[in-house]
Amino acid sequence: MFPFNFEWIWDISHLVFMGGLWYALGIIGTGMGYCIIKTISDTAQGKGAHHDEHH
Amino acid sequence: MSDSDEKNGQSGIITLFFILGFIGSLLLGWIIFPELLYSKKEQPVAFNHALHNEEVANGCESCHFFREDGTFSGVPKLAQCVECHEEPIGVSEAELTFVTDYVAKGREVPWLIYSKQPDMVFFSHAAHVKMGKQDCVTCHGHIGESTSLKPYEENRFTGVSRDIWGGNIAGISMDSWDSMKMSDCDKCHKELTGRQTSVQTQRDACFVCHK
Amino acid sequence: MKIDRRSFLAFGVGGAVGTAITPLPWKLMDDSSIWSQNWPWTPVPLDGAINYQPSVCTLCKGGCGINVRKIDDRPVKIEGLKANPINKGGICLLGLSGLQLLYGEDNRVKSPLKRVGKRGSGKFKKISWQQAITEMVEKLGAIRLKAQSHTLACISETELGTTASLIGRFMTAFGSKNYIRTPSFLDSLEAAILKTTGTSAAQVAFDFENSDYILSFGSGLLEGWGSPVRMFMANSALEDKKGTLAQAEPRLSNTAAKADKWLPVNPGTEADLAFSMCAVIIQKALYNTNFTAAATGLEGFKSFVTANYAPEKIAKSTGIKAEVITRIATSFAKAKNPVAVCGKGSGDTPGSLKESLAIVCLNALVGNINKKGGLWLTSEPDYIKWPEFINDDASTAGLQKNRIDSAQSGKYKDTRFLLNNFADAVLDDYEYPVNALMVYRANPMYTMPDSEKVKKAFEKIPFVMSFSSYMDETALYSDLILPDHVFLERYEDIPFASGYTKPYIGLARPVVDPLFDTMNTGDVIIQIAKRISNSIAGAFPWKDYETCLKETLGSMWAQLESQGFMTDQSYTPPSTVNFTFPDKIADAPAIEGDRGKYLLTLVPVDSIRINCGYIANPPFATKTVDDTVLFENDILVEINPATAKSLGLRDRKKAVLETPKGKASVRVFITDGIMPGVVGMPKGLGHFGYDSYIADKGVNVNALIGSLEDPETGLDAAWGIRAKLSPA
Amino acid sequence: MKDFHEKKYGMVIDLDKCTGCGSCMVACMSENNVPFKEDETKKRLSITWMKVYKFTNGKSFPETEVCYLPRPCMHCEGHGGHSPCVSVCPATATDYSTETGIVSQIYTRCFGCRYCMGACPYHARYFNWWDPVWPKGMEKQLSPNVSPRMRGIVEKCSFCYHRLQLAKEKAYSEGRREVRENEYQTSCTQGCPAGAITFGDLINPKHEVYKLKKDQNAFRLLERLGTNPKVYYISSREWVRRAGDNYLAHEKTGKKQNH
Amino acid sequence: MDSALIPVGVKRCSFPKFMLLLGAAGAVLAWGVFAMLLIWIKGLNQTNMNDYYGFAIWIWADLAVIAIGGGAFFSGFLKYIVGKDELKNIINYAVLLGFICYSSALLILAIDIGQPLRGWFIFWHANVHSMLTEVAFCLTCYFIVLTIEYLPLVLENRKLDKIPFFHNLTHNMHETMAVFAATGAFLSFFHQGSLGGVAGVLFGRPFAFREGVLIWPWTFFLFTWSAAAFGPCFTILATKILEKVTGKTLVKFNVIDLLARISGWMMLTYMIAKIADTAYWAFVLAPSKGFDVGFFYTNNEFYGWWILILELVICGIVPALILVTKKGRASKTALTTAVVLAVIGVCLNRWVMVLQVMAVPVMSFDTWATYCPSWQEVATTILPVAYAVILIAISYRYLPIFPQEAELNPIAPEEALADEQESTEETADVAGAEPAAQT
Repeated sequence: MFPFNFEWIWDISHLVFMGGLWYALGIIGTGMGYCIIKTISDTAQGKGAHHDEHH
Repeated sequence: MSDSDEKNGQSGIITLFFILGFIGSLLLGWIIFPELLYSKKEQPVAFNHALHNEEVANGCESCHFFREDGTFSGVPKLAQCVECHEEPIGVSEAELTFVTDYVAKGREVPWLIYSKQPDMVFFSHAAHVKMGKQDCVTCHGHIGESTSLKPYEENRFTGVSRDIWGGNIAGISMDSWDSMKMSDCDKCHKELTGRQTSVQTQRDACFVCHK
Repeated sequence: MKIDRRSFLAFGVGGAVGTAITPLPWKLMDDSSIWSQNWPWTPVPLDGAINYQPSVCTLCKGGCGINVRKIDDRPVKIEGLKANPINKGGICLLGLSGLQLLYGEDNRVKSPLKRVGKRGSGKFKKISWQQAITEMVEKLGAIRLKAQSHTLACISETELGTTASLIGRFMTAFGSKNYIRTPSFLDSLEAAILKTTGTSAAQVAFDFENSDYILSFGSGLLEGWGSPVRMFMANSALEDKKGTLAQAEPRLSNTAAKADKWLPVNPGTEADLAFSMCAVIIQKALYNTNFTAAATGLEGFKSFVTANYAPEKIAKSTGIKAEVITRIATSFAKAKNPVAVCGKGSGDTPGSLKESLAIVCLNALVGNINKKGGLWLTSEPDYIKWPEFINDDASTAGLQKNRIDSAQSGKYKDTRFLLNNFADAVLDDYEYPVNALMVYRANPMYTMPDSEKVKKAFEKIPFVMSFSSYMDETALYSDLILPDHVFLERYEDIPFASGYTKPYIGLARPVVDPLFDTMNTGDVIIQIAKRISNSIAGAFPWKDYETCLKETLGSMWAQLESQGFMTDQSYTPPSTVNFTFPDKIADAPAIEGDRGKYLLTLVPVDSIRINCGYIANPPFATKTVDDTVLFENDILVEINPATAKSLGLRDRKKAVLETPKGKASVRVFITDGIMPGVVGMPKGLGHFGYDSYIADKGVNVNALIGSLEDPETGLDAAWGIRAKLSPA
Repeated sequence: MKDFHEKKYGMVIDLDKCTGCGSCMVACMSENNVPFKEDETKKRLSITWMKVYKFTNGKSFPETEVCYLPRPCMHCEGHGGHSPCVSVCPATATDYSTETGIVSQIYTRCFGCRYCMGACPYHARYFNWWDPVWPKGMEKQLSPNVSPRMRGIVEKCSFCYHRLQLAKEKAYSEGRREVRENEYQTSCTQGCPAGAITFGDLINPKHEVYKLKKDQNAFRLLERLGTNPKVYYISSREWVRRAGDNYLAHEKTGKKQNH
Repeated sequence: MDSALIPVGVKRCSFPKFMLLLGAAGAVLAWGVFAMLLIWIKGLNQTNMNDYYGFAIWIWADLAVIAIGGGAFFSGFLKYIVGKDELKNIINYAVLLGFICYSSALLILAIDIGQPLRGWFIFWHANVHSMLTEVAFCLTCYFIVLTIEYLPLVLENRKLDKIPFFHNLTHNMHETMAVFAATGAFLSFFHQGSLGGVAGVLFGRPFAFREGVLIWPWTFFLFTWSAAAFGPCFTILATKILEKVTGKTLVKFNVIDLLARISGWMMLTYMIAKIADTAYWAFVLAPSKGFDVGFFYTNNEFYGWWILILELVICGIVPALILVTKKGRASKTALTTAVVLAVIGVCLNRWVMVLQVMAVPVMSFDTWATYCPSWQEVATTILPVAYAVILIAISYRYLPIFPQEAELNPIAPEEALADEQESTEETADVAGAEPAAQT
């Protein structure tokens, strides 16, 4: 699954397949990373801490 | 204490604990774990490779020879040792142990083999030494020049000699003999043979080294 | 400052983050997979130097050369020996499984055993060889003291070779004539040859390698008949030269399947079919005039067969159309080197004299006796030349008595062994009781027909000794077991290869040190002989078996030791034969059982994949057995779809098989490869000795069949029995 | 077109000679440390790398004829080494070698998903449903040249590849690169008492199999599927050759598809 | 006693009653876990699979749950990409079902392999040409996506939502959800397809083999399509079941109607494609390998023409036609019948593409293979059902799965009050314990 793996070949199949995979994982990772970082910063700014029960 | 002080103090403690956990786990993983993972055993008889190497005519092959059918004999059997050691040579303690415990009783010495590969591996010494003209040192290191045998370490889970994974727990090897995993074999095979007989991996085919 | 659960949480998170960047989780994950690749309970074979040692296989009468591959001192594989003239490197599956018979600890008798429980209970106690031999000496000595030497009997698979000869010599020196060899088709052929040529003790062989037309009357040429590997090779040679194989047999055996023509003949009418072919050959004057001119009695034979066996006449009873009989007989006679052969299945039942005579006559008519590609009369090897010895009074007295099995005297004076009479003789106290029995290389409790009767006979014999290496059925019923080495652990001369034309001696050699506390039976005999009485001891001047063997083989030893066999490939038999055609032939006894009550005929089915001899089928061989033969622990019997329909039986379903001898639970396998009205039952299953890999699989066909005395030879003429089959 | 194999080991089995004796099966089992159980009658749970099939011409008594057909792994080439099984293995545990044409199975790599078994139309692949257990004493028979398999993985005929490994060792130690025809023979070939099996390099004109595969009665199993197997059969009987593949009622035996 | 955790404005059954349900499902779950442990410890000999049936009920269950779990990706796709906003009222439940289906599928795979400890080889030593590799990768990735989609739902629990970090996280994740949903749809397209490819690429198996484009056989596309078409039916069916159990209407009819209509049209188009595929296979592909299509449906104990008719007509065209008609959707009975048939239909398709593939002999002298699962296989296959019941029960009780529930099932003021009071008391308790958190 990584270029340093025994089975890895620099060929079209690997590039397409693993490319697609890492692309998707990249989006998911970036998305989650963004959410978490933003949340940390939001929380640090005190957002949501004293929010109204009936928002 | 104000709210914010308390809060800061509280977060300080949390940070401290985080760091404690972090460092603790690093110590555990990098230092304690490798110690626990491997068992250590001394060889049954103290053996001096350097000394023997001086005495024999044909270098390593004097004792670690090729059989007629091309297979490799590996660690010598007692019968080979007895050719010279029928009677004790010299007065060393190891020599006495060897002769009385093994030669006299006709018991094979249960040598612990550092370079023993797991059963699924087929390694052809003929291919590497006779055809490939590789030196023993390339894979076995300078054991032939050693004056004593290091303790044999074995992975408690897998039963495989530590020398296969290599001494470095992270799997990093500096010299060609530091470790002998599939990736190590493959590295050399790729560089030296360049063969791409495996349809799936475009390397040497699986059955070259596996059985 | 307060340490609360959030601190611990932080500690945990820190630990987790830290751990992730140490080798710990990753190495453990990797190691757990490597652990699964090297599970400690999956054996790892020890490596070592590969070396080969040639020897001879003695698991059947084939006499094949084997080459045992060893890793250091450990045999790991048996292969065929290329140099051996009989099997030329080929090997059968039994030979290939041979190591299982060496290593299978739960099957081996690992030390001398003395029975402590009831017979058959399997309760034995371990004793030393010293004790075992003393026990035997005492028992046998007591018999001699009571002047009952003749009440000792011995059953063995062979009378040839040094070990068997030592036992035979011991019997004579002891004072008993009761050395009984287990039967084979050669016994009956021998009688037929004696009757037609006057030659006694001739070994009959068939020159299949050079034949271009093989006409077989139920012989399982590819089912283990003769020397099996040789037969496979002969069949391939026949295939190569586009020769013909015709097989007369009620079911489509492997032999019939490979035959160019399968003649599904009604069981028990094979001899009629053969005589009918004789009639055709005579009628069409296709016989070899050179041969018949030199022979006598053709006219009488001619009128006998034409009167009784015209194809039209026997077509109905045999189930073979007259024109088919005529066609096969014609092509047989017209072939260059035709040979007819008998000996049903794997050839371990003698069959009727009528049948043997019929095929001898067929061969005679085409003039191929002692000719290339024909039937050969060879002689037994005679290298065993031991000094005469003097019997004492006890022995002499014992040797005055007739044999317990009625052979070699009276009505059956020309028959050498009649094991089929043994059980009756024991049970009916024929002339005298049997007080002691030795069993060597035989398993009569399993291989003899009518198992129930044999068991009763065994129960009546006060002292039974077995030399078996395995805990077989006979060993289970013995009082004393003196285990022999298995074939890979001992020397043994093998002076025969069943049905083989050339003189041949093979030498089985120890390829491995005995694994257990066993002893070569030759040595046991020598040791006992030396202790029972001086006169017996005098007959055994050798220190031990090996000395005896070396002395016996003399100048041949060196070659046998280096090569594993000796042979004379240039041998040809004498070309002239004084042949007399018979002018009347006694009818063979009819198949046992009431035709009204038992609507079907049960025939045993021999298969190369199931050894039915004295050694049980090892696990590898059993693994190859189809699920149409054995399923779980049920045996399957073959029946034709028509039979199944008439009896309302369904494929693979359970049924009850009943014969005059017994009843068994079976499953049925419906196949077009068997005649209607016939039930085929696999032979070689249903052991109750041995371990769980061998025992309790199916039913022993011998428990359901009986033996029938041939009116002229006294040999067992039976092949099958009447039976009925009903849904369970 | 030049073949992309260096060697292309294959087998020709003469069904006219095969007597169905089963020696090849045992020769294989005893050579390759194949395990066995007390009950081996459930054939679909019974590991037989080499299996002798028995089938009839479907006619009723007495026109019935029987054929025995030994079936090792066919070592399919498929297209360019993508045999039915090799291409589906998710963990690269089975592979195709252009050096030998052999389809390898690495037991320690296999994790037992059994996809390859589903892919193989010949049922040449077997799963270790149980831990291999040898009856007391019998593990001494195990050969060190073949690794015993553990529970939970797939195994199959390897064309006795270990014999080539040993033959190569011998050749190398004698300074040869080439292994002679008789130096590398499978256990079943060697054991067959009828001499029905011939083994060798299918693309080497000097090898026996090269000639035999061109026999007019030679055929392969399921050629129409495009599996491109390396085991050839010879039978002089038309119905046997027809049984080697699937045909529509009107089709003539031997009709090949374009693949 | 757990009312502080129950969402505001909705009514839930009493806690003991809830525990009774959990207990019953838990017992079944325990049975499944026992069987699972047996299989892990003793090996796959605990099953009735054999060398002819290497793929059996588990692989079918895997394919089936993923097909019916397809409702998650397709409704996500419809809501976030196509913009069918009404579906927000059912998407939570679809995600929950998807999460359950996919986690079950992964668990079954972990049970199904002979060497679970080496299961990770499928990633590490991946053979990119194998459909199973594609399945494993996409399945795992999409499971991560589903977890991400399910997470905010969990965090919306009344209690958890009070923690600022979680509250913010939920908010932020909702905002980025379209990205995740899109990625999920992309991944789903491939893994649904590759599951179809699993059988379709088997060129040694003429019953399964289909030609196609590039490395993908037609079954690849048919599987994706059928999962998109039939998956929502399962979402509807599961909703109907939950409504039946709770005795409440949880989703407005227009939402169901929309989903059913889309599903119906997907099914109809799918059926056309499937029939075309079947016809091409039956008349061209299989005969080219020497097989008369009748061979696949005759001469054996189980697989007859009925299975083809059942799959294509009764459980394919019939539900599709019901769902595309307004009348059909409007009738409660017809709608329910249609979704039930559809779910059976897609499961049957997966059955055929796994079990019948294994059953059909290929060598002319081979025989049909039959197989009946062992109790261990059945137990481990039922395990996910028990697990689903538990997870749905817990999620429904404590999470705001159905946004329209409160509106559709208004609770009487006093009840609401009582509920409110109870929860306030609980809150006070908590506050008492942790004053710092309240200030």
